[in-house]
Amino acid sequence: MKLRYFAWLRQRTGLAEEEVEPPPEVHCVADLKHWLADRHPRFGEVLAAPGVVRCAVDQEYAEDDTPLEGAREVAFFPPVTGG
Amino acid sequence: MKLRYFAWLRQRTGLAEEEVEPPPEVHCVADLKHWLADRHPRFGEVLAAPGVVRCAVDQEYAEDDTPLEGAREVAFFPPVTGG
Amino acid sequence: MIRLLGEPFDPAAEIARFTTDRQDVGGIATFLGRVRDRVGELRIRALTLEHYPGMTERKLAEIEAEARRRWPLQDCLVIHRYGRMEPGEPIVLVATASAHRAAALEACAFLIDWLKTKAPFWKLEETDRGARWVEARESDDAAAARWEKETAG
Amino acid sequence: MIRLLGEPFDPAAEIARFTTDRQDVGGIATFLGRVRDRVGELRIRALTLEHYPGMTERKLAEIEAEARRRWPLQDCLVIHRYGRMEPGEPIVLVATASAHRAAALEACAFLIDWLKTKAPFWKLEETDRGARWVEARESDDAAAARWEKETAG
Repeated sequence: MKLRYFAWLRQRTGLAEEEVEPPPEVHCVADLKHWLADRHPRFGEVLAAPGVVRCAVDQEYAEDDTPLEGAREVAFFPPVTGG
Repeated sequence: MKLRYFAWLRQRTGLAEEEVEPPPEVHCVADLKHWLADRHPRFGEVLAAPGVVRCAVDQEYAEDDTPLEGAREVAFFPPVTGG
Repeated sequence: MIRLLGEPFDPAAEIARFTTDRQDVGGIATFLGRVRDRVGELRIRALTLEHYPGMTERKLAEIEAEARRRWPLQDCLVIHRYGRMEPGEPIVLVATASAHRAAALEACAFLIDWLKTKAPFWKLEETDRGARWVEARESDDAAAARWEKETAG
Repeated sequence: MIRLLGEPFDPAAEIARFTTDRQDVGGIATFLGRVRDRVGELRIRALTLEHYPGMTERKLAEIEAEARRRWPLQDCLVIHRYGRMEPGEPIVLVATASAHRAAALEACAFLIDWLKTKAPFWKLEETDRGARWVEARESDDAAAARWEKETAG
């Protein structure tokens, strides 16, 4: 699974993307966040704050309960500020 | 007093403007319309239809009860369709 | 700024000039009204806009002043044609600039809605079946009325 | 039509090209977002827009399709920059064309509201006091939510 990080979340992980193989107990976005908190402690710090970390699974916006089965690409980023 | 007619009301009177001296009993816009109905019968025909003839007194939109005292210019026209 | 023109104008050139030099503008909204070549099944050959010289300039200035009173506009432009125009020709251009987009967008919609219902212009269409004066539309009154409730405030 | 650009573009030239040849267009609305030189008291030296390649194009296309589904648009253009820009430079241009003005104006406002809240862009401001990521504004969510109720319908 490819993970991508954008904006200041990229600065928290220190990388724009990485390939990972999460353990079998990672079923949904919330599980993945929990697993990533150990991997990237500075990313983990902000995961608990509501509305700060948004997620997309295979380039569609996702929620904590979005399943990850078959997902190839998961991205984490702050709320968007384009336009 | 100068009278001005616009759009198809101009075609009804057959003139774009005229100078008139209404009799002393013409106090307001409604009085003037009544007096003009005799002067321009084809204009008079449409005066009764509600919302068809609009009026401006000295270049401000006016209603039937708008007084004409001191008015120098009165205009009649259909509802506006610009923009 | 208000311009009432008897000759064609180039809307893209006007937009290009509008607030070009300013760096404090965050949003620019524009609306351009053009002569259409048909209305329903009817082909339009030309459109002639008659107006009320004197009162027109006054009303356009009032409408611009009202927009500037309601929204924090950094600049505002209204160009309105009169006379005879052919399909594709510009009739009216409204442009508004503000630090934030909501003010620019709302003021632009307000200006065109009020121009349609408060400025003394009348449209004569030349069609395949002769000339006819365009009738006022209720939808235009409704659009203008959206902004009416705020006038008293 | 959607264009995602890493280089500057000329909004006036884009507007000049937009639907120029069509005679059935009655109204064209545009919105241009530009980099401002200050936010409150803070001077802005530059703005860098990061985006999510792949997802951005997808979301922009979805947003355009939604606008065309909701309003009878004759044409629709969205140009969005990414990368580094200086004050005065265009960030985003939206243009909509329709036979009638209400459709063009509403679709234009809708497009910019949804772009602001649904397209994966992030703004980094370089200020006199260092660089900072722009935070999402509640007013943008509220503006986008205006159009949300119609999605189900």
